[in-house]
Amino acid sequence: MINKVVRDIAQAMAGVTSGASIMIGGFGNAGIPAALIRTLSDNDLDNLTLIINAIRRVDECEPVLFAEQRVSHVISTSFRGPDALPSNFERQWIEGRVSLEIQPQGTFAERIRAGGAGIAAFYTPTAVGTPLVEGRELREFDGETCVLETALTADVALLRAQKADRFGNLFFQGTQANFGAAMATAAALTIVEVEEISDEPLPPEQVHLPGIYVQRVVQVSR
Amino acid sequence: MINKVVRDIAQAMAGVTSGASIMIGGFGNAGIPAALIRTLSDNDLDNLTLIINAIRRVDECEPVLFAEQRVSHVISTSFRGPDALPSNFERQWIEGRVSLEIQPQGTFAERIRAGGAGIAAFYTPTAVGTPLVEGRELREFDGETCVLETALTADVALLRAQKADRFGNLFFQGTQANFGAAMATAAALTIVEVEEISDEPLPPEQVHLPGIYVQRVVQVSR
Amino acid sequence: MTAPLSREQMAWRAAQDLADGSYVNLGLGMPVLAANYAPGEREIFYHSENGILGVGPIPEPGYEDPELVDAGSRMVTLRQGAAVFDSAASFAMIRGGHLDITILGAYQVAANGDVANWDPLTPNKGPLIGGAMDLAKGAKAVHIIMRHNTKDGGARLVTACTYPLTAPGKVNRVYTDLAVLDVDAGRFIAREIIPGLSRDELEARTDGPLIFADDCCDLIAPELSP
Amino acid sequence: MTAPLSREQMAWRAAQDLADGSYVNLGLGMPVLAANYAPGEREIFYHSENGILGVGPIPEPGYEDPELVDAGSRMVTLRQGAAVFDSAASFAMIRGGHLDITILGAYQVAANGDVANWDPLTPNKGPLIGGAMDLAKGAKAVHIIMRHNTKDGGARLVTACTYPLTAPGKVNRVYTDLAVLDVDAGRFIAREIIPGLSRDELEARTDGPLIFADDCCDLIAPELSP
Repeated sequence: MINKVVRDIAQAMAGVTSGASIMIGGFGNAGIPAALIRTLSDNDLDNLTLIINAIRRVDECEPVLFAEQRVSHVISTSFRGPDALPSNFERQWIEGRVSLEIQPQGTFAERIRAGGAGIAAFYTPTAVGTPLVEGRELREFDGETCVLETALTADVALLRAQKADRFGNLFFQGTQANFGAAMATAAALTIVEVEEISDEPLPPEQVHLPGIYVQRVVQVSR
Repeated sequence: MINKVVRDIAQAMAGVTSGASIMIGGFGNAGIPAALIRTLSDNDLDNLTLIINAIRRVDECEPVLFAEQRVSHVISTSFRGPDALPSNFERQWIEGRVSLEIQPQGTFAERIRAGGAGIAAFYTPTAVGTPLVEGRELREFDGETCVLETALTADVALLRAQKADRFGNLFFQGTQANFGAAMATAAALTIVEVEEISDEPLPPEQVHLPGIYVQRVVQVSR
Repeated sequence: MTAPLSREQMAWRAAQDLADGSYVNLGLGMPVLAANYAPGEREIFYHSENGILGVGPIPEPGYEDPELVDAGSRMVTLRQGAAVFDSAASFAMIRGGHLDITILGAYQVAANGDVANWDPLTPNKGPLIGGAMDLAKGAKAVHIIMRHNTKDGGARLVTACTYPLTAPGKVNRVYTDLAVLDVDAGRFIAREIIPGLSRDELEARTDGPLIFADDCCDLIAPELSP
Repeated sequence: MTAPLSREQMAWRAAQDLADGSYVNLGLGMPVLAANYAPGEREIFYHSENGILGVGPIPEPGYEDPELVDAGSRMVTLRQGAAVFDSAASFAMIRGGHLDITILGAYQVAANGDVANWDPLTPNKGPLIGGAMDLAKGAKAVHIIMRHNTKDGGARLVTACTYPLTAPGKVNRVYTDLAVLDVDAGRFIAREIIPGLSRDELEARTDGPLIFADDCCDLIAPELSP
């Protein structure tokens, strides 16, 4: 019998170790796995690589994560916080304590999708002609210059969904799917915090992400 | 006001001309736009390129299409019919009257998806080590040899869905989505035959393919 | 001279060019205001790159859903006929050339259509790329809303961008507080100018080839409250 | 000697190796029969490459839906917890390495794990690739069901495939009408043989390095009606 529902967050995060590459879903407040993010500090992890669309969300959820220098590398698309003063993350970046790879959002999403879909690399026209592709491999297709981008995978994906069943099937509310849906496909261990565990299997029309992509589900009330 | 619903099949197929490249959805009987396929002969089109997963479905829907040599090129994944005797299509292929490009189903689907997604080309490990990649461009990523595949687009996509609204939003029943969903994104003109036109806009949870990918919808009863 | 257009008036003017039935992505800041000013009889599907096609109005108090937000992280609603999807699908839609127009803010637009809008070159502040490069590259038309000049009077319509590019050669039209200009064949073509602003002055405030359309007319926007 | 296994018995044997909780794609022909024989207490999600994860049983008469079919174009149902998606998503799942096992039919399997199953090399008949290359390449484990020999007694377990390959070096296990064999390190390793068939005879009917597992035992399947 399949049961991907785990008892608590500690069980959900078991086996996530220092040095792990961790994808984190979320856009704005939608789909941010805030409870799971907070556990990264509790568990005394360090040397982490975080792959997340807006890195400042991590600072907002768990500022101590950067304050304690638990993160060594970041892949992201949005960097600046709205505040005049730099965030914890920005300070560490300025001081050279964390390295940063910054990408267009669509390229970021597509690299993750490729990672989950067994596509090793792809050519995209986005960012060609900008400083982001300096020194990168370019190639023309049908008169359009494109840049080669490789797939992005990770050890762990953390996401948030509204509802799950014991098969790991996920139902996303509103715009919760965002980056998390692709991240779940690209990580070896996908951990999902949900508002609600459905006792009944989700009906097919409610399955936005099939359980094959999910290893653990934990209920977390906000 | 947006209204993508057209009166009849003639209006739906207006502007599809000889020499067109035409993607056709369907897998088994699910999602086969049989009424639209039949129109290809009625409209006296020729020199067509057909892009379809199982070419023999066309032979089953409209054998006259090959009998009258209206098709000059086929891109497909499944070729043989179940019968001992060759189909109309097979006879033309044997006689060298129609050219054939045959691909693994996943590569076929991914090339179409790339065509709709603005990805010019991608590297896939599928078919490496088989005769299909002879003479093709190979490249190693992380120790895995991959073959370069380019995006596939078309002038026209023909598909079938259960339900549509005036915005062109589609609801697929069962496994109707199959190749048609990606084809709709990869064609300049997407024409959909549907069982039912919904007077009300489809609710978001029923929109399997957003209307942005659909130009014309026509109701066809089987 | 009429006062330069306000933020709302620039957004209003940009909104008048959104056709009935079009699919439109509005960037953060002034662009997103345009949704308030499109003529009401037009059906427009606003795309939000975090996964909405058919963004509706801001919800009434008490009806907000924190899990339904737009690309500016504002809680929104869905219009009738809307669809929701994940980010990979959303950027496939953008990059695949399916959106009719994106309206973006910018630091600079060059006469060859280059646009720069992501790196403010502020010391100790990192870049904010987001989805702008995908939008500028992927949309069928790129419209820009920005003030005609910097705070210290420098040009933003330039011969060549000095800020890092978002996309080369993609801008079709610019809405500023002084004028509406098309970008074509290496020139800015003024289509509308605020009443009382001389062509000489517009030229002085523009750094790059500028010509005036034969039918160049007054740029007049209604009074709008912020 | 016990009679060679029937089609159903080969499928039954293959089904016994499908673990509880596994995600499995069954190819056309004998493989798809395996779904009938997996031990009932195991929860197995059968994937169909046209867009189902969680194929259920064939529907009762009167409950067929012609728009819900499996990769063999048979009308099917959905099991509880099933999901439905389009072909691009389905092959992303396959190619991305998410399926635990695919069971395929084949013309030939080589001792190095190569498999050939798509081109019968029949004159005047075209190829039928379908999804086999994606499945053979993408699944975590590739199991093959096929008769041990051709109709005229030729070997199908071979040193090197003479038919065009479906995928190189991917086969983990082969179920034939005579034996169950693992494919490892360039050899066939017999794990089970039908009672009464001598090792010499199995070797004679196999063209390729063949060894016998220390615990090689009898291959016994229940009587099954076609």
